[in-house]
Amino acid sequence: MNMPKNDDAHVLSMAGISKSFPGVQALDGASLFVAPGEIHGLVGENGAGKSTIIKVLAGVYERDSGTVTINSTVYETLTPASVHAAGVRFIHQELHLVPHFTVAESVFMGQEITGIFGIDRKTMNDRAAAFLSETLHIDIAPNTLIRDLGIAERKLVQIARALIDNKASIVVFDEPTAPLAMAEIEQLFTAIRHLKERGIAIIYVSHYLGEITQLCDRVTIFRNGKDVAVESNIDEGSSDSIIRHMVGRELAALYPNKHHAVETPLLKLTGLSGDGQFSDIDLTVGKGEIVGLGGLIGSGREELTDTIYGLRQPTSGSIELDGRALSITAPSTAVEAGIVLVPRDRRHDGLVLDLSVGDNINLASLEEIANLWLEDRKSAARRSDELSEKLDIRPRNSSALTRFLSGGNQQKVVLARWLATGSKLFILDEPTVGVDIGAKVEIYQLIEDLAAQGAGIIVSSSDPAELLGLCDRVAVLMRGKLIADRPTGSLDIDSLIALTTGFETTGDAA
Amino acid sequence: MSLVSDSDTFSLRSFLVRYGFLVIIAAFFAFFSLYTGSFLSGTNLLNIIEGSSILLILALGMTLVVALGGIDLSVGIAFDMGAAFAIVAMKEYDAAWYVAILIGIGGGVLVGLLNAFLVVKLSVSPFLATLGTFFIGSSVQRIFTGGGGPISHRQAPMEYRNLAIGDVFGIPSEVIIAAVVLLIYFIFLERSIFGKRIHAIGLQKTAALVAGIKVNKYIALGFIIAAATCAIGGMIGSANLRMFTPLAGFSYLLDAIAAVFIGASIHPHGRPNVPGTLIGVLFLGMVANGLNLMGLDFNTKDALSGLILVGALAIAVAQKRLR
Amino acid sequence: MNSTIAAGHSATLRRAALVGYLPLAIFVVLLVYLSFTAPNYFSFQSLDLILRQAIPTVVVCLGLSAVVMAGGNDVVSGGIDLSIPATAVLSAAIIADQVTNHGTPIALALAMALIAALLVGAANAVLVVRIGMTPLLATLSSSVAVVGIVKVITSSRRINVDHPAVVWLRDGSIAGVSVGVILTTLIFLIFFFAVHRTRWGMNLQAVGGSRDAAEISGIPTGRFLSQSFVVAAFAGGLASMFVLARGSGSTPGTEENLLLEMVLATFLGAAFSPRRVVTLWGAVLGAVLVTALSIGFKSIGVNVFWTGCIKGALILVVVASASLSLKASARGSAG
Amino acid sequence: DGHLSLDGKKIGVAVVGTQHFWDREAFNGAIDRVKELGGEVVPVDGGRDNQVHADNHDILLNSDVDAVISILGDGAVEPKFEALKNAGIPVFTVDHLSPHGINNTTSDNYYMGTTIGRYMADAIGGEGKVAIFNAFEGALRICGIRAGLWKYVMQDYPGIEIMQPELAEAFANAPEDARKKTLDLLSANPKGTIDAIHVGCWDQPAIGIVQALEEAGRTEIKVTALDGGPETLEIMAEENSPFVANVAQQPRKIGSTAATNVARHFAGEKLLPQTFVDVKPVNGPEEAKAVYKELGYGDLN
Ligand SMILES: Nc1ncnc2c1ncn2[C@@H]1O[C@H](COP(=O)(O)OP(=O)(O)OP(=O)(O)O)[C@@H](O)[C@H]1O
Ligand SMILES: Nc1ncnc2c1ncn2[C@@H]1O[C@H](COP(=O)(O)OP(=O)(O)OP(=O)(O)O)[C@@H](O)[C@H]1O
Ligand SMILES: [Mg+2]
Ligand SMILES: [Mg+2]
Repeated sequence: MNMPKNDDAHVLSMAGISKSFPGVQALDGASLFVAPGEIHGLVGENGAGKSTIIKVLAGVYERDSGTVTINSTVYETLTPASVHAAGVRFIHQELHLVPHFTVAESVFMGQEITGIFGIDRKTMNDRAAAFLSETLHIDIAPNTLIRDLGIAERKLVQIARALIDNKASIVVFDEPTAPLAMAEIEQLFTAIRHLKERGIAIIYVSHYLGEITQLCDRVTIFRNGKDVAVESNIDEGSSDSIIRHMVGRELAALYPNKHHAVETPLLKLTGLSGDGQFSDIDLTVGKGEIVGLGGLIGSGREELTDTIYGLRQPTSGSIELDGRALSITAPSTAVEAGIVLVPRDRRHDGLVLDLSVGDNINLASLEEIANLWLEDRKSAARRSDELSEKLDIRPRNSSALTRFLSGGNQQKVVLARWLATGSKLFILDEPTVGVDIGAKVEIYQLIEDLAAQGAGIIVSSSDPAELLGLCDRVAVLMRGKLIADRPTGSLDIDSLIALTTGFETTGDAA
Repeated sequence: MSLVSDSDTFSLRSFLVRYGFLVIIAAFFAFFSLYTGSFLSGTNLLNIIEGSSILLILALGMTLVVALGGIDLSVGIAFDMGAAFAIVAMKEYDAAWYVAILIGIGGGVLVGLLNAFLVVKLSVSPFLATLGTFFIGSSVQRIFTGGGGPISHRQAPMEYRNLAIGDVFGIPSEVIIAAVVLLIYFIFLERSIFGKRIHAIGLQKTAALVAGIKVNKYIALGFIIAAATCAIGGMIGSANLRMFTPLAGFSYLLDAIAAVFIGASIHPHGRPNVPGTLIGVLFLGMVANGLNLMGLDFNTKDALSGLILVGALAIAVAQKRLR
Repeated sequence: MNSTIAAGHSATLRRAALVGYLPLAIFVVLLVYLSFTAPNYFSFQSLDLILRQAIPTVVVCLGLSAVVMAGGNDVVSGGIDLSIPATAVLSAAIIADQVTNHGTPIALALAMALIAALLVGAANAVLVVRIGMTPLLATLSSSVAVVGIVKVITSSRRINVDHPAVVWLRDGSIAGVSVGVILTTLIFLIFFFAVHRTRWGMNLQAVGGSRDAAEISGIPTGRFLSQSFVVAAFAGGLASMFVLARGSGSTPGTEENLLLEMVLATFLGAAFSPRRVVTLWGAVLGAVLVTALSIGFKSIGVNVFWTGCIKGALILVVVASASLSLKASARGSAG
Repeated sequence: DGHLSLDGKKIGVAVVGTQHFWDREAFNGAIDRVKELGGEVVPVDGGRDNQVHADNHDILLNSDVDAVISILGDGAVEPKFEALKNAGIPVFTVDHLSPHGINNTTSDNYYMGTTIGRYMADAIGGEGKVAIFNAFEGALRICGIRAGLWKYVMQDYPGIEIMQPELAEAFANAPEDARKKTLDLLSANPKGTIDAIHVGCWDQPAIGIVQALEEAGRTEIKVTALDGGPETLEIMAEENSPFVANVAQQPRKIGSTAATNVARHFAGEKLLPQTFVDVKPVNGPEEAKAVYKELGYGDLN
């Protein structure tokens, strides 16, 4: 579609790529051209084909047709090894690291340094530490075990591994910021800009348009397996036109109307503390109220929501729901009490990927589709079909394996599971990570509808815009303490970021 | 077990891909029938089915544990405990046969409880937990029998002996018991909502937990039910010979694992499943019987049966991959 | 980014570390107890005896460790090779049969035995990597087949071997240390260097630690997995010499006990290692400690019927404390 | 024997395994007798693994025992015996003749093999087809003697045909394993084509064989075996039992005799290379009852 004039101007040309899976045309003559030293954004709705074209490039999927040229060399077939040799590196969304390896061992994985006595750990340690501090501007002891690192640090180790041999000419980032908090994202961006300065081309896949406009030089937009537009001269104002190309229509307002009149309190946390990760949290959520939970990674946010849901045990304090004190020892007790969780890592914690969409939707309400403990397949299908209709889950096929759904649709499956259980309190942990803008609107509307029906909602998120746009109140955690609990009306993006990063310290914690 | 339906046009390859393992079974069946005169006789076929009953019962218990994502190396111990408790109850305490059966099941439950405690409470991996149980269980039997001698009870009540040697309308009671256990397991694991939860746990434990499933309860119950099932197998064995033979159950372990994995190999998604386990058990029983009838030297026979096991499994798995 | 770990975590971590020392502590306490009660337990001969008796287990453990490192720690879905002891017995049977019944020179017999072992390894590699069988199933069934083949070779009989080389391996000593112990130490060092000090070894561990991570680092995971099975079978082949020397010939059925000891020692070793993963030295330590305890219990006349019980309980305590400590430290650290 | 004593002596007792009645009885017999004579016992058990059994002798060597009683075992123990001998520790064997031992206490295996051969031949009238479970003939010397002499006797009966191939029983779960194999054997050989089944070296498999015969309604087939443990004597004593002949050993007495021999040795007596302990041929149910009582197993009404 967007045929370039001169292929030599590109480090990477993928032209007219098609790829189909049984029943799905994932790519339909899509093209992607990347110039040296540019940061090239790749955006599109869930299922638009972004991951597929990346996997074609990575040699994971074999393309049905199309040409691929890397550094002026035409590649008839791509294998992971040949792509690696060509200088293409991938920073996958998943943190593919060996938990019991050290940082240095991980950075040099596959390209270890050897001396006469075999593996030269000292040199590896020194060089890993130097690389991390000089190129990525972070100090991590090189003999720390990966499993003792935080997620952001692991991400940087992942990047260091891709770049340590200094042979990378193209680096592909697939939604790298999803697990990161604000300050960490800034740090990552700095690192990426340093790479650009060294002449490395970057492909950056993300659903966060704010990041795209902030970081990228050019953006290719995918829709339905085709590249529908390439935008250059990206600035703050490019969002609108990107969104228009992505969804192929004008989008309604991102966030639904909010501000709910709260009459009765639903959830009440008093002095809740958990094994060193957070302490003395007092928080209430009213019926029909949406409460945001902000804070950096490691602020105790994740541990707090996990504790309310029974995945962890509190060391002191109490949890009351509807005026009744609860002792929640496991998710099952939480669910019985009417508390449900949409976890952040949906592929690992949210869904059984090798069960069908229908099974995943019905998994928490099997009694409803049972006839004397036996599964009533008709009513199971009816129930899951209804819900996937309601949430517009695609493909509309309840017997499809959940593994083959795109991220946004997988998230809707998790939501669908809890929607019809009549739960009182919904804890949504990063509900729109990896979800495209169209689906985001739908998910926000669903959340709004739930609140309107009287459910209490906690939205734990690292996206300040989401917290402000969606919630009635925002509670902010820092180093395990609740440092603020304010109505969103009294906050704007800057002040919220200042709060979460600790630049504003206030005394108004409850 | 939902087989994805392909095109309607017949092709040999797709036929083999889908039914490859059944083709192997048919081929062996035909071979044994032609090669040995007595294989195809009614009594011999009944022999195979009857001879496979105990293994089937143990393999079903194993199927449950494997479906939950674990493995149980102590099925033999539960088998032994079932036999020991029932025989001792009758011989030493004059328990009625039905009380003895309950006590035997209780013996199995003890083994399951220990496994459940180790796996759920102490977070030991099922492989190592049940290996530990195996060591302890073997040792306990030797202590109790002063070294491992059998406890014979020739005067066992006829009702108890009928667990093994009775029949209903000519169908051996072993076969009937195994069929009932099979049916219960099929409904439980493949048709009930418990089975749904069990498979979810086996596939992705944390996701099942977050979905509000009482994962620990199911895992614990899985080990207990599996062990109780194995104890039934042990009682049939002891009814047959009217004695408890210590450490007898161990000899079923490898076959039980093999049967479960053969069954998983022929499942579209590679899951352990009840019909697959049945096919695996019958395959193993048929091969053992056929080789015995062929009149081979016993060393050759053992080598052949090992090679057949490897070959058949390889084909079963390869066929699934071609799908 | 630097330190988001709140102060309270360290208490949990410290507790985790303490629980983590429990496995080793239990063994140390038992050994100290034994050295006070068992006659001559704390002596050079005794140490030599322990090492000598541990040899076959140690060598097969080296092989199993390599497979677990390449395939991952999960016994059911990850790497395991249950056919190593059977392979060792196969190789021992070949050597015994060739030397005693056919007068083959021992070097040639050993070569034949090693080739046979490598063939078993290659078969396992094909079954697992090409065909896609789970290692547990593949090696379980191949070990059944290998044991069957041993029966054909030996007609299920014991074959005595009194070749001087075998006797030397059994009884010889250099500077007071048994030849077998010295050779095994050498084999261990070679394995250790290959697995822990070479690029090949690091990549092997990477494959087992995270198949995906290895793949995207350009490591050919299938090849490493295959190689691990061949290496394991080779270890089995090497172990055959010691099996043969120890038994002064090949005895049918030796594989069963060796299998249990191998699995026990290797996974016990993981409980000793600070990273809680299978390592070569951990496996060797496991094998030696288990043998030391067995010998200790036997020499103080512990009721023989109880030893299985004690062994079982010990494994469970050790493994449970290791996994509880790992769980606690996972909870204690950030992320 | 009142003058014999093992006071202050530490005696190692090694047994290859204890699952089998015979092994266990011999082991316990030796231990009890050593204690009775005032000695201290270091018992070790090979868990039915010949290799572990052999290795256990190293441990005994290392624990300063004064003498070793070693029960069963294969060629792997010979170098261990030699090492013990070289260290000045006398070795007394049970059912295992060794050049390095002082004395071997055993049943007369030659007599057992010929006796059971004659009894079986008589039971089927001197002609017919006979199947034999014979897994251990090549593996254990005593089994070689027993099965070899049984076959030697068979040569006198041209009308008796030994069916080929020979069957192999398993050691573990022997009765159940033999039951299945017998059922398969009966499938392959219809009524009238098989007259007896013999177990070459012991009698645990016979329990399963008898069961299979009863299940298949083929009790016209005669069963014979060796050892005469209480379970099998009990089966033989039953009415119309197909299990017709056996030769009972006295394993407990064998074990205690070995221990007594140790004391004799320390008392300066000269021992013959082998001490034979009586066996009790058992022919038919009445003799089974009598021997059961005589060996102190109880009363079979
Ligand atoms: N292996 C596969 N088998 C079947 N269908 C697949 C497979 N991989 C992708 N698809 C389908 O191909 C289409 C394109 O998916 P792709 O993952 O490329 O989208 P995406 O743009 O990355 O979406 P997201 O934003 O959710 O990550 C989707 O409909 C998806 O369900
Ligand atoms: N090995 C695979 N086999 C089949 N389908 C796959 C496979 N891997 C991924 N898919 C499908 O491809 C699509 C994209 O997968 P991928 O793992 O790239 O997720 P993603 O695009 O990063 O998702 P998210 O939007 O949640 O970030 C999904 O529909 C997924 O189900
Ligand atoms: Mg994607
Ligand atoms: Mg993605």
